[in-house]
Amino acid sequence: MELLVDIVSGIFILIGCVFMVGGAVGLIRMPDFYTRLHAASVTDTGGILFIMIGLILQALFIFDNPMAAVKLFLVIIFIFFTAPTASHAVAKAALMANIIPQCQDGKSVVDKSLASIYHDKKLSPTDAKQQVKTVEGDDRV
Amino acid sequence: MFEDIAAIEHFVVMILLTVLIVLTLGIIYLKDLLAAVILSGLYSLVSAAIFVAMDAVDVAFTEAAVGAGISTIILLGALSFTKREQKPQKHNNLPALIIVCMTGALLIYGTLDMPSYGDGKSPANSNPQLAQHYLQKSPDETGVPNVVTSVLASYRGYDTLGETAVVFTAAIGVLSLLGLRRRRRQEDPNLTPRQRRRQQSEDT
Amino acid sequence: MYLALVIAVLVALVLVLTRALLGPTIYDRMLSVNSAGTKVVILIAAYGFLTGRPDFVDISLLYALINYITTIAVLKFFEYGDLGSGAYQEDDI
Amino acid sequence: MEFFALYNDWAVIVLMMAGFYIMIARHNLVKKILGLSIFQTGIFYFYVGLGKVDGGTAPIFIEENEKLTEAVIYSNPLPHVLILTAIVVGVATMAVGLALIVRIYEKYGSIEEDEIQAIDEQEQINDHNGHADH
Repeated sequence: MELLVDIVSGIFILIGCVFMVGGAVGLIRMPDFYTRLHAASVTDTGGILFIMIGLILQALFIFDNPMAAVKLFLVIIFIFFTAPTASHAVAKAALMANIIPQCQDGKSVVDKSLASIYHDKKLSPTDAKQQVKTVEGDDRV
Repeated sequence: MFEDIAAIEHFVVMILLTVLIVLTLGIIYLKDLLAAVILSGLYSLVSAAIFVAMDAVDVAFTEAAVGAGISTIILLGALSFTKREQKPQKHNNLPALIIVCMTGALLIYGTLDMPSYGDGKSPANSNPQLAQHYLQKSPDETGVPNVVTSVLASYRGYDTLGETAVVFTAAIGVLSLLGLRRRRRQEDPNLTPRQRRRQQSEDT
Repeated sequence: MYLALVIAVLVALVLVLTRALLGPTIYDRMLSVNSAGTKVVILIAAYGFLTGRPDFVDISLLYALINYITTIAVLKFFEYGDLGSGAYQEDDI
Repeated sequence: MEFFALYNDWAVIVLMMAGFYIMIARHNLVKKILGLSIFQTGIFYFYVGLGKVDGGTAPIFIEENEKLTEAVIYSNPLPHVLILTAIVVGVATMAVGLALIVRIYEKYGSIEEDEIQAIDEQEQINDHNGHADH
Protein backbone atom coordinates (compact mmCIF):
# COMPACT_ATOMS: atom_id res chain seq x y z
CA MET A 1 0.00 0.00 0.00
CA GLU A 2 2.69 2.45 1.02
CA LEU A 3 4.74 1.53 -2.00
CA LEU A 4 1.76 2.18 -4.27
CA VAL A 5 1.13 5.60 -2.70
CA ASP A 6 4.82 6.41 -3.01
CA ILE A 7 4.84 5.54 -6.70
CA VAL A 8 1.63 7.42 -7.56
CA SER A 9 2.57 10.56 -5.61
CA GLY A 10 6.10 10.37 -7.03
CA ILE A 11 4.69 10.41 -10.55
CA PHE A 12 2.49 13.41 -9.70
CA ILE A 13 5.41 15.29 -8.14
CA LEU A 14 7.63 14.48 -11.11
CA ILE A 15 5.04 15.87 -13.54
CA GLY A 16 4.75 18.98 -11.39
CA CYS A 17 8.53 19.44 -11.30
CA VAL A 18 8.72 19.17 -15.09
CA PHE A 19 5.99 21.83 -15.40
CA MET A 20 7.69 24.13 -12.94
CA VAL A 21 11.24 23.94 -14.26
CA GLY A 22 9.95 24.16 -17.83
CA GLY A 23 8.05 27.31 -16.96
CA ALA A 24 11.12 28.81 -15.32
CA VAL A 25 13.24 28.04 -18.41
CA GLY A 26 10.53 29.59 -20.56
CA LEU A 27 10.61 32.70 -18.40
CA ILE A 28 14.31 33.03 -19.23
CA ARG A 29 14.24 32.06 -22.92
CA MET A 30 11.08 33.64 -24.34
CA PRO A 31 11.62 36.75 -26.45
CA ASP A 32 9.01 39.26 -25.33
CA PHE A 33 6.92 40.06 -22.31
CA TYR A 34 3.62 38.40 -23.22
CA THR A 35 5.19 35.08 -24.15
CA ARG A 36 7.05 35.13 -20.85
CA LEU A 37 3.77 35.83 -19.08
CA HIS A 38 2.24 32.83 -20.81
CA ALA A 39 5.14 30.57 -19.89
CA ALA A 40 5.20 31.61 -16.25
CA SER A 41 1.52 31.81 -15.36
CA VAL A 42 0.20 28.66 -17.04
CA THR A 43 2.97 26.39 -15.79
CA ASP A 44 2.77 27.84 -12.28
CA THR A 45 -0.88 26.94 -11.93
CA GLY A 46 -0.46 23.49 -13.47
CA GLY A 47 2.72 22.68 -11.59
CA ILE A 48 1.34 23.61 -8.20
CA LEU A 49 -1.75 21.48 -8.86
CA PHE A 50 0.27 18.33 -9.57
CA ILE A 51 2.81 18.86 -6.78
CA MET A 52 0.13 19.55 -4.20
CA ILE A 53 -1.86 16.45 -5.25
CA GLY A 54 1.28 14.39 -4.73
CA LEU A 55 1.90 15.97 -1.32
CA ILE A 56 -1.75 15.47 -0.30
CA LEU A 57 -1.45 11.75 -1.06
CA GLN A 58 1.70 11.61 1.04
CA ALA A 59 0.12 13.51 3.93
CA LEU A 60 -2.98 11.31 3.97
CA PHE A 61 -1.45 7.87 3.61
CA ILE A 62 2.19 8.07 4.75
CA PHE A 63 2.24 10.80 7.41
CA ASP A 64 -1.35 10.16 8.54
CA ASN A 65 -1.92 13.87 8.96
CA PRO A 66 -5.30 14.85 7.46
CA MET A 67 -5.02 18.46 8.71
CA ALA A 68 -1.97 19.05 6.52
CA ALA A 69 -3.89 17.57 3.58
CA VAL A 70 -6.75 20.02 4.16
CA LYS A 71 -4.30 22.93 4.30
CA LEU A 72 -2.64 21.83 1.08
CA PHE A 73 -6.06 21.60 -0.55
CA LEU A 74 -6.76 25.17 0.57
CA VAL A 75 -3.44 26.21 -0.98
CA ILE A 76 -4.60 24.72 -4.29
CA ILE A 77 -7.90 26.59 -4.10
CA PHE A 78 -6.25 29.93 -3.29
CA ILE A 79 -3.65 29.56 -6.00
CA PHE A 80 -6.35 28.71 -8.51
CA PHE A 81 -8.19 31.90 -7.64
CA THR A 82 -5.26 34.26 -7.25
CA ALA A 83 -2.69 33.23 -9.87
CA PRO A 84 -4.88 33.84 -12.95
CA THR A 85 -6.11 37.10 -11.43
CA ALA A 86 -2.58 38.28 -10.81
CA SER A 87 -1.39 37.39 -14.31
CA HIS A 88 -4.43 39.09 -15.79
CA ALA A 89 -3.62 42.22 -13.79
CA VAL A 90 0.04 42.14 -14.91
CA ALA A 91 -1.00 41.73 -18.55
CA LYS A 92 -3.53 44.54 -18.35
CA ALA A 93 -1.07 46.90 -16.68
CA ALA A 94 1.54 46.14 -19.34
CA LEU A 95 -0.97 46.69 -22.16
CA MET A 96 -1.99 50.01 -20.70
CA ALA A 97 1.66 51.02 -20.51
CA ASN A 98 1.98 50.58 -24.30
CA ILE A 99 3.91 47.33 -24.39
CA ILE A 100 2.62 45.81 -27.62
CA PRO A 101 2.49 42.08 -28.40
CA GLN A 102 4.88 41.24 -31.25
CA CYS A 103 5.32 38.45 -33.80
CA GLN A 104 8.62 36.69 -34.27
CA ASP A 105 9.66 39.02 -37.09
CA GLY A 106 9.21 42.03 -34.85
CA LYS A 107 5.90 43.16 -36.37
CA SER A 108 3.14 44.21 -34.06
CA VAL A 109 0.42 41.61 -33.73
CA VAL A 110 -2.44 44.06 -33.61
CA ASP A 111 -2.68 46.41 -36.56
CA LYS A 112 -3.78 49.48 -34.68
CA SER A 113 -2.40 48.89 -31.29
CA LEU A 114 -4.91 48.19 -28.58
CA ALA A 115 -2.63 49.85 -26.13
CA SER A 116 -2.70 53.14 -27.96
CA ILE A 117 -6.48 53.03 -27.89
CA TYR A 118 -6.38 52.56 -24.16
CA HIS A 119 -3.75 55.19 -23.84
CA ASP A 120 -4.90 58.68 -24.59
CA LYS A 121 -1.88 59.37 -26.79
CA LYS A 122 -3.12 58.20 -30.17
CA LEU A 123 -0.02 56.58 -31.60
CA SER A 124 0.40 55.22 -35.10
CA PRO A 125 1.67 51.60 -35.14
CA THR A 126 5.19 52.66 -36.16
CA ASP A 127 5.41 55.18 -33.35
CA ALA A 128 4.10 52.59 -30.95
CA LYS A 129 6.72 50.12 -32.08
CA GLN A 130 9.44 52.70 -31.62
CA GLN A 131 8.15 53.36 -28.16
CA VAL A 132 8.25 49.66 -27.42
CA LYS A 133 11.89 49.59 -28.49
CA THR A 134 12.79 52.49 -26.25
CA VAL A 135 10.85 50.87 -23.45
CA GLU A 136 12.84 47.68 -23.80
CA GLY A 137 16.11 49.58 -23.70
CA ASP A 138 15.13 51.62 -20.69
CA ASP A 139 14.82 50.26 -17.24
CA ARG A 140 11.72 52.19 -16.43
CA VAL A 141 8.48 52.34 -18.31
CA MET B 1 20.12 9.12 7.70
CA PHE B 2 20.38 11.79 10.37
CA GLU B 3 23.58 13.12 8.87
CA ASP B 4 21.97 13.31 5.45
CA ILE B 5 19.01 15.37 6.65
CA ALA B 6 21.32 17.82 8.42
CA ALA B 7 23.47 18.20 5.30
CA ILE B 8 20.37 18.86 3.18
CA GLU B 9 19.15 21.50 5.63
CA HIS B 10 22.54 23.24 5.53
CA PHE B 11 22.53 23.08 1.73
CA VAL B 12 19.07 24.68 1.39
CA VAL B 13 19.96 27.51 3.78
CA MET B 14 23.24 28.15 1.94
CA ILE B 15 21.56 28.34 -1.47
CA LEU B 16 18.86 30.67 -0.19
CA LEU B 17 21.39 32.99 1.51
CA THR B 18 23.37 33.17 -1.73
CA VAL B 19 20.16 34.11 -3.54
CA LEU B 20 19.67 36.90 -1.01
CA ILE B 21 23.18 38.23 -1.64
CA VAL B 22 22.52 38.35 -5.40
CA LEU B 23 19.23 40.16 -4.78
CA THR B 24 21.03 42.69 -2.58
CA LEU B 25 23.54 43.40 -5.38
CA GLY B 26 20.55 44.00 -7.67
CA ILE B 27 19.10 46.47 -5.16
CA ILE B 28 22.45 48.29 -5.02
CA TYR B 29 22.78 48.67 -8.79
CA LEU B 30 19.20 49.45 -9.86
CA LYS B 31 18.52 53.12 -10.49
CA ASP B 32 14.75 52.73 -10.55
CA LEU B 33 13.43 52.87 -7.00
CA LEU B 34 10.22 51.02 -7.85
CA ALA B 35 12.23 48.08 -9.20
CA ALA B 36 14.36 48.16 -6.04
CA VAL B 37 11.23 48.06 -3.88
CA ILE B 38 9.88 45.10 -5.87
CA LEU B 39 13.18 43.29 -5.40
CA SER B 40 13.06 44.00 -1.67
CA GLY B 41 9.60 42.41 -1.54
CA LEU B 42 11.11 39.35 -3.18
CA TYR B 43 13.92 39.55 -0.61
CA SER B 44 11.39 39.30 2.22
CA LEU B 45 9.68 36.32 0.57
CA VAL B 46 12.94 34.40 0.26
CA SER B 47 14.01 35.42 3.77
CA ALA B 48 10.89 33.90 5.28
CA ALA B 49 11.72 30.65 3.48
CA ILE B 50 15.12 30.82 5.21
CA PHE B 51 13.43 31.21 8.58
CA VAL B 52 11.40 28.06 7.89
CA ALA B 53 14.60 26.25 6.98
CA MET B 54 16.13 27.44 10.29
CA ASP B 55 13.16 25.99 12.26
CA ALA B 56 11.85 29.41 13.22
CA VAL B 57 8.27 29.03 12.02
CA ASP B 58 6.84 31.83 14.15
CA VAL B 59 9.46 34.23 12.84
CA ALA B 60 8.60 33.07 9.32
CA PHE B 61 4.93 33.86 9.95
CA THR B 62 5.76 37.35 11.17
CA GLU B 63 8.24 37.99 8.39
CA ALA B 64 5.68 36.91 5.76
CA ALA B 65 2.89 39.08 7.12
CA VAL B 66 4.92 42.09 8.26
CA GLY B 67 8.04 42.00 6.08
CA ALA B 68 6.66 40.91 2.74
CA GLY B 69 3.17 42.36 3.07
CA ILE B 70 3.14 45.53 5.13
CA SER B 71 6.63 46.91 4.52
CA THR B 72 6.31 46.58 0.73
CA ILE B 73 3.02 48.44 0.84
CA ILE B 74 4.47 51.15 3.13
CA LEU B 75 7.42 51.61 0.75
CA LEU B 76 5.07 51.83 -2.24
CA GLY B 77 2.99 54.42 -0.44
CA ALA B 78 6.10 56.50 0.30
CA LEU B 79 7.15 56.23 -3.36
CA SER B 80 3.73 57.43 -4.48
CA PHE B 81 4.28 60.65 -2.51
CA THR B 82 7.87 61.15 -3.72
CA LYS B 83 9.95 60.42 -6.80
CA ARG B 84 10.51 57.13 -8.57
CA GLU B 85 14.05 57.49 -9.88
CA GLN B 86 17.40 57.90 -8.22
CA LYS B 87 19.70 60.61 -9.55
CA PRO B 88 23.10 59.51 -10.88
CA GLN B 89 25.84 60.30 -8.39
CA LYS B 90 28.79 62.47 -9.25
CA HIS B 91 31.30 61.74 -6.51
CA ASN B 92 33.17 58.44 -6.27
CA ASN B 93 32.28 55.73 -3.77
CA LEU B 94 35.78 54.42 -3.21
CA PRO B 95 36.18 55.53 0.45
CA ALA B 96 32.85 53.97 1.35
CA LEU B 97 33.85 50.74 -0.38
CA ILE B 98 37.16 50.64 1.50
CA ILE B 99 35.45 51.22 4.88
CA VAL B 100 32.88 48.51 4.15
CA CYS B 101 35.52 45.99 3.04
CA MET B 102 37.64 46.65 6.14
CA THR B 103 34.68 46.24 8.48
CA GLY B 104 33.64 43.07 6.69
CA ALA B 105 37.13 41.62 6.90
CA LEU B 106 37.30 42.34 10.63
CA LEU B 107 33.91 40.72 11.20
CA ILE B 108 34.92 37.63 9.18
CA TYR B 109 38.09 37.40 11.27
CA GLY B 110 35.83 37.49 14.31
CA THR B 111 33.72 34.57 13.10
CA LEU B 112 36.66 32.19 12.78
CA ASP B 113 36.33 30.79 16.29
CA MET B 114 32.53 30.76 16.28
CA PRO B 115 30.68 27.44 16.66
CA SER B 116 29.54 26.06 13.32
CA TYR B 117 25.96 26.33 12.13
CA GLY B 118 23.62 23.79 13.72
CA ASP B 119 25.97 22.92 16.58
CA GLY B 120 23.80 21.70 19.45
CA LYS B 121 26.63 22.00 21.98
CA SER B 122 27.49 25.62 21.24
CA PRO B 123 27.46 28.00 24.24
CA ALA B 124 24.33 29.71 22.99
CA ASN B 125 22.40 26.44 23.00
CA SER B 126 23.80 24.67 26.06
CA ASN B 127 25.43 27.04 28.50
CA PRO B 128 22.61 29.27 29.75
CA GLN B 129 20.07 26.89 31.18
CA LEU B 130 17.29 29.34 30.34
CA ALA B 131 16.35 27.79 26.99
CA GLN B 132 16.39 24.31 28.54
CA HIS B 133 14.19 25.59 31.33
CA TYR B 134 11.69 27.01 28.87
CA LEU B 135 11.66 23.82 26.82
CA GLN B 136 11.18 21.53 29.83
CA LYS B 137 8.91 23.52 32.13
CA SER B 138 6.76 25.45 29.67
CA PRO B 139 4.02 22.77 29.22
CA ASP B 140 3.55 22.48 32.99
CA GLU B 141 3.84 26.16 33.84
CA THR B 142 1.83 27.70 31.01
CA GLY B 143 0.03 24.87 29.23
CA VAL B 144 0.91 26.18 25.79
CA PRO B 145 2.44 23.68 23.36
CA ASN B 146 4.19 26.42 21.38
CA VAL B 147 7.25 27.43 23.39
CA VAL B 148 7.82 30.66 21.45
CA THR B 149 4.30 31.83 22.25
CA SER B 150 4.61 30.95 25.92
CA VAL B 151 7.91 32.82 26.23
CA LEU B 152 6.61 35.81 24.31
CA ALA B 153 3.32 36.18 26.12
CA SER B 154 4.03 34.75 29.54
CA TYR B 155 7.69 34.65 30.58
CA ARG B 156 8.66 37.84 28.80
CA GLY B 157 5.27 39.51 28.70
CA TYR B 158 6.66 42.93 29.68
CA ASP B 159 8.93 42.78 26.64
CA THR B 160 5.91 42.42 24.43
CA LEU B 161 4.20 45.27 26.26
CA GLY B 162 7.23 47.45 25.50
CA GLU B 163 7.12 46.39 21.87
CA THR B 164 3.48 47.41 21.67
CA ALA B 165 4.41 50.78 23.17
CA VAL B 166 7.09 51.22 20.50
CA VAL B 167 4.63 50.42 17.71
CA PHE B 168 2.08 52.80 19.24
CA THR B 169 4.67 55.57 19.44
CA ALA B 170 5.67 54.96 15.83
CA ALA B 171 2.04 55.19 14.73
CA ILE B 172 1.64 58.49 16.60
CA GLY B 173 4.86 59.75 14.99
CA VAL B 174 3.73 58.87 11.48
CA LEU B 175 0.30 60.43 12.01
CA SER B 176 1.74 63.65 13.43
CA LEU B 177 4.25 63.88 10.57
CA LEU B 178 1.83 63.23 7.75
CA GLY B 179 -1.48 64.31 9.22
CA LEU B 180 -4.86 62.86 8.50
CA ARG B 181 -5.99 65.51 6.02
CA ARG B 182 -6.24 64.67 2.36
CA ARG B 183 -3.05 65.63 0.55
CA ARG B 184 -3.25 67.52 -2.71
CA ARG B 185 -0.71 66.90 -5.43
CA GLN B 186 0.72 69.72 -7.46
CA GLU B 187 -0.10 69.74 -11.16
CA ASP B 188 2.39 67.56 -13.03
CA PRO B 189 2.98 68.55 -16.67
CA ASN B 190 4.04 65.01 -17.63
CA LEU B 191 0.68 63.46 -16.88
CA THR B 192 -1.40 62.06 -19.70
CA PRO B 193 -4.81 63.67 -20.11
CA ARG B 194 -6.48 60.57 -18.77
CA GLN B 195 -4.50 60.63 -15.51
CA ARG B 196 -5.19 64.35 -15.16
CA ARG B 197 -8.92 63.76 -15.58
CA ARG B 198 -8.76 61.07 -12.93
CA GLN B 199 -6.97 63.39 -10.52
CA GLN B 200 -9.54 66.10 -11.08
CA SER B 201 -12.38 63.70 -10.48
CA GLU B 202 -10.69 62.57 -7.28
CA ASP B 203 -10.24 66.09 -6.03
CA THR B 204 -13.87 67.00 -6.46
CA MET C 1 11.64 12.20 -3.62
CA TYR C 2 11.27 15.29 -1.45
CA LEU C 3 14.94 16.01 -2.00
CA ALA C 4 14.39 15.97 -5.77
CA LEU C 5 11.37 18.24 -5.34
CA VAL C 6 13.31 20.71 -3.17
CA ILE C 7 16.21 20.79 -5.62
CA ALA C 8 13.84 21.33 -8.56
CA VAL C 9 12.17 24.20 -6.71
CA LEU C 10 15.55 25.76 -5.93
CA VAL C 11 16.64 25.51 -9.58
CA ALA C 12 13.37 27.09 -10.74
CA LEU C 13 13.74 29.80 -8.09
CA VAL C 14 17.24 30.69 -9.28
CA LEU C 15 16.06 30.86 -12.92
CA VAL C 16 13.12 33.09 -12.01
CA LEU C 17 15.38 35.36 -9.97
CA THR C 18 17.66 35.71 -12.99
CA ARG C 19 14.69 37.09 -14.91
CA ALA C 20 13.88 39.41 -12.01
CA LEU C 21 17.40 40.83 -12.11
CA LEU C 22 17.71 41.02 -15.91
CA GLY C 23 14.13 41.89 -16.81
CA PRO C 24 14.14 44.77 -19.29
CA THR C 25 10.78 46.18 -18.24
CA ILE C 26 9.40 46.51 -14.75
CA TYR C 27 6.49 44.23 -15.68
CA ASP C 28 8.95 41.39 -16.23
CA ARG C 29 10.22 41.92 -12.71
CA MET C 30 6.70 41.95 -11.35
CA LEU C 31 5.86 38.74 -13.20
CA SER C 32 8.94 36.99 -11.89
CA VAL C 33 8.25 38.14 -8.33
CA ASN C 34 4.78 36.64 -8.58
CA SER C 35 6.18 33.42 -10.00
CA ALA C 36 8.91 33.26 -7.33
CA GLY C 37 6.23 33.61 -4.67
CA THR C 38 4.56 30.47 -5.99
CA LYS C 39 7.91 28.69 -5.89
CA VAL C 40 8.43 29.71 -2.28
CA VAL C 41 4.97 28.34 -1.40
CA ILE C 42 5.94 24.97 -2.87
CA LEU C 43 9.37 25.11 -1.20
CA ILE C 44 7.94 25.62 2.29
CA ALA C 45 5.35 22.88 1.84
CA ALA C 46 7.97 20.45 0.52
CA TYR C 47 10.43 21.36 3.26
CA GLY C 48 7.92 20.36 5.92
CA PHE C 49 7.60 16.92 4.34
CA LEU C 50 11.38 16.66 3.91
CA THR C 51 12.02 17.16 7.62
CA GLY C 52 9.17 14.81 8.50
CA ARG C 53 6.87 17.32 10.18
CA PRO C 54 4.21 18.61 7.78
CA ASP C 55 2.45 20.73 10.39
CA PHE C 56 3.69 24.03 9.08
CA VAL C 57 1.83 24.13 5.81
CA ASP C 58 -0.11 27.12 7.18
CA ILE C 59 2.88 29.29 6.36
CA SER C 60 2.65 28.43 2.68
CA LEU C 61 -1.08 29.13 2.87
CA LEU C 62 -0.31 32.58 4.26
CA TYR C 63 2.29 33.09 1.55
CA ALA C 64 -0.11 32.37 -1.28
CA LEU C 65 -2.34 35.18 0.02
CA ILE C 66 0.42 37.70 0.84
CA ASN C 67 1.97 37.22 -2.58
CA TYR C 68 -1.32 38.05 -4.28
CA ILE C 69 -1.85 41.15 -2.16
CA THR C 70 1.65 42.44 -2.96
CA THR C 71 1.18 41.89 -6.69
CA ILE C 72 -2.14 43.71 -6.74
CA ALA C 73 -0.76 46.62 -4.67
CA VAL C 74 2.22 47.11 -7.00
CA LEU C 75 0.05 46.92 -10.10
CA LYS C 76 -2.36 49.44 -8.66
CA PHE C 77 0.61 51.71 -8.08
CA PHE C 78 1.60 51.24 -11.76
CA GLU C 79 -1.78 52.17 -13.11
CA TYR C 80 -2.81 55.01 -10.87
CA GLY C 81 0.47 56.22 -9.36
CA ASP C 82 -1.24 56.00 -6.00
CA LEU C 83 -2.44 53.33 -3.64
CA GLY C 84 -5.46 55.09 -2.25
CA SER C 85 -7.43 56.02 -5.34
CA GLY C 86 -10.69 54.17 -5.63
CA ALA C 87 -11.76 55.97 -8.79
CA TYR C 88 -12.42 53.53 -11.57
CA GLN C 89 -13.56 55.26 -14.69
CA GLU C 90 -15.71 54.08 -17.51
CA ASP C 91 -12.88 54.11 -20.07
CA ASP C 92 -11.14 51.37 -18.12
CA ILE C 93 -11.64 47.99 -19.67
CA MET D 1 32.35 20.26 4.72
CA GLU D 2 34.53 21.92 7.37
CA PHE D 3 35.07 24.85 5.05
CA PHE D 4 31.33 25.46 4.70
CA ALA D 5 30.58 25.22 8.41
CA LEU D 6 30.86 28.98 8.75
CA TYR D 7 29.31 29.82 5.37
CA ASN D 8 26.13 31.14 7.00
CA ASP D 9 28.01 33.59 9.17
CA TRP D 10 29.97 34.85 6.18
CA ALA D 11 26.84 35.23 4.07
CA VAL D 12 25.26 37.19 6.92
CA ILE D 13 28.31 39.45 7.08
CA VAL D 14 28.22 40.05 3.33
CA LEU D 15 24.52 40.96 3.59
CA MET D 16 25.15 43.33 6.49
CA MET D 17 28.04 45.00 4.70
CA ALA D 18 25.97 45.38 1.52
CA GLY D 19 23.29 47.16 3.55
CA PHE D 20 25.95 49.29 5.22
CA TYR D 21 27.39 50.21 1.81
CA ILE D 22 23.96 51.28 0.56
CA MET D 23 23.51 53.42 3.67
CA ILE D 24 26.78 55.31 3.39
CA ALA D 25 27.35 55.45 -0.37
CA ARG D 26 23.90 56.07 -1.87
CA HIS D 27 22.49 59.55 -1.54
CA ASN D 28 18.88 58.64 -2.21
CA LEU D 29 16.95 58.54 1.06
CA VAL D 30 14.56 55.71 0.09
CA LYS D 31 17.56 53.62 -0.95
CA LYS D 32 19.06 54.30 2.47
CA ILE D 33 15.94 52.91 4.14
CA LEU D 34 16.18 49.79 1.97
CA GLY D 35 19.81 49.39 3.03
CA LEU D 36 18.80 49.75 6.68
CA SER D 37 16.25 46.95 6.36
CA ILE D 38 18.80 44.71 4.61
CA PHE D 39 21.24 45.28 7.47
CA GLN D 40 18.52 44.40 9.96
CA THR D 41 17.57 41.15 8.25
CA GLY D 42 21.23 40.14 8.20
CA ILE D 43 21.28 40.38 11.98
CA PHE D 44 18.06 38.36 12.16
CA TYR D 45 19.65 35.47 10.27
CA PHE D 46 22.66 35.59 12.56
CA TYR D 47 20.53 35.30 15.70
CA VAL D 48 18.17 32.63 14.39
CA GLY D 49 21.07 30.65 12.94
CA LEU D 50 22.68 30.56 16.40
CA GLY D 51 19.63 28.81 17.81
CA LYS D 52 19.44 26.10 15.16
CA VAL D 53 20.28 22.57 16.33
CA ASP D 54 21.07 19.86 13.79
CA GLY D 55 18.26 17.35 13.50
CA GLY D 56 15.98 19.46 15.67
CA THR D 57 12.51 20.64 14.79
CA ALA D 58 10.65 23.85 15.51
CA PRO D 59 10.02 24.41 19.25
CA ILE D 60 6.37 23.41 19.14
CA PHE D 61 5.60 20.28 21.10
CA ILE D 62 4.50 17.28 19.11
CA GLU D 63 1.12 16.18 20.39
CA GLU D 64 1.92 12.58 21.25
CA ASN D 65 4.63 13.39 23.77
CA GLU D 66 3.73 16.58 25.57
CA LYS D 67 6.69 16.19 27.88
CA LEU D 68 10.16 16.63 26.51
CA THR D 69 11.61 13.24 25.70
CA GLU D 70 15.06 12.32 24.57
CA ALA D 71 13.74 11.22 21.20
CA VAL D 72 12.82 14.70 19.96
CA ILE D 73 15.30 17.59 19.76
CA TYR D 74 13.92 21.10 19.61
CA SER D 75 15.74 24.18 18.41
CA ASN D 76 16.51 26.99 20.83
CA PRO D 77 13.35 29.14 21.17
CA LEU D 78 15.01 32.16 22.76
CA PRO D 79 16.45 33.83 19.60
CA HIS D 80 13.09 33.37 17.86
CA VAL D 81 11.36 35.41 20.55
CA LEU D 82 13.91 38.21 20.36
CA ILE D 83 13.76 38.35 16.57
CA LEU D 84 9.96 38.26 16.58
CA THR D 85 10.03 41.50 18.56
CA ALA D 86 12.80 42.98 16.42
CA ILE D 87 10.94 42.44 13.12
CA VAL D 88 7.88 44.36 14.29
CA VAL D 89 9.97 47.17 15.76
CA GLY D 90 12.02 47.32 12.55
CA VAL D 91 8.92 47.85 10.43
CA ALA D 92 7.73 50.55 12.84
CA THR D 93 11.03 52.45 12.55
CA MET D 94 10.91 52.04 8.77
CA ALA D 95 7.44 53.59 8.69
CA VAL D 96 8.63 56.58 10.75
CA GLY D 97 11.66 57.02 8.48
CA LEU D 98 9.52 56.95 5.35
CA ALA D 99 7.12 59.48 6.88
CA LEU D 100 10.10 61.77 7.53
CA ILE D 101 11.18 61.31 3.90
CA VAL D 102 7.74 62.29 2.64
CA ARG D 103 7.85 65.45 4.78
CA ILE D 104 11.37 66.24 3.48
CA TYR D 105 10.14 65.85 -0.09
CA GLU D 106 7.29 68.23 0.56
CA LYS D 107 9.64 70.85 2.02
CA TYR D 108 12.61 70.56 -0.37
CA GLY D 109 11.19 68.89 -3.49
CA SER D 110 13.97 66.34 -3.52
CA ILE D 111 14.95 63.09 -1.86
CA GLU D 112 18.65 63.30 -2.74
CA GLU D 113 20.86 64.06 0.23
CA ASP D 114 23.35 66.34 -1.56
CA GLU D 115 20.60 68.42 -3.17
CA ILE D 116 18.93 68.92 0.20
CA GLN D 117 22.25 70.01 1.68
CA ALA D 118 22.82 72.47 -1.18
CA ILE D 119 19.35 73.97 -0.65
CA ASP D 120 20.03 74.30 3.08
CA GLU D 121 23.34 76.08 2.52
CA GLN D 122 21.73 78.41 -0.01
CA GLU D 123 19.03 79.30 2.51
CA GLN D 124 21.61 79.99 5.19
CA ILE D 125 23.52 82.32 2.86
CA ASN D 126 20.28 84.11 1.99
CA ASP D 127 19.39 84.50 5.69
CA HIS D 128 22.83 85.88 6.43
CA ASN D 129 22.58 88.43 3.62
CA GLY D 130 19.14 89.47 4.83
CA HIS D 131 20.46 90.15 8.31
CA ALA D 132 23.44 92.06 6.93
CA ASP D 133 21.09 94.42 5.04
CA HIS D 134 19.44 95.39 8.31
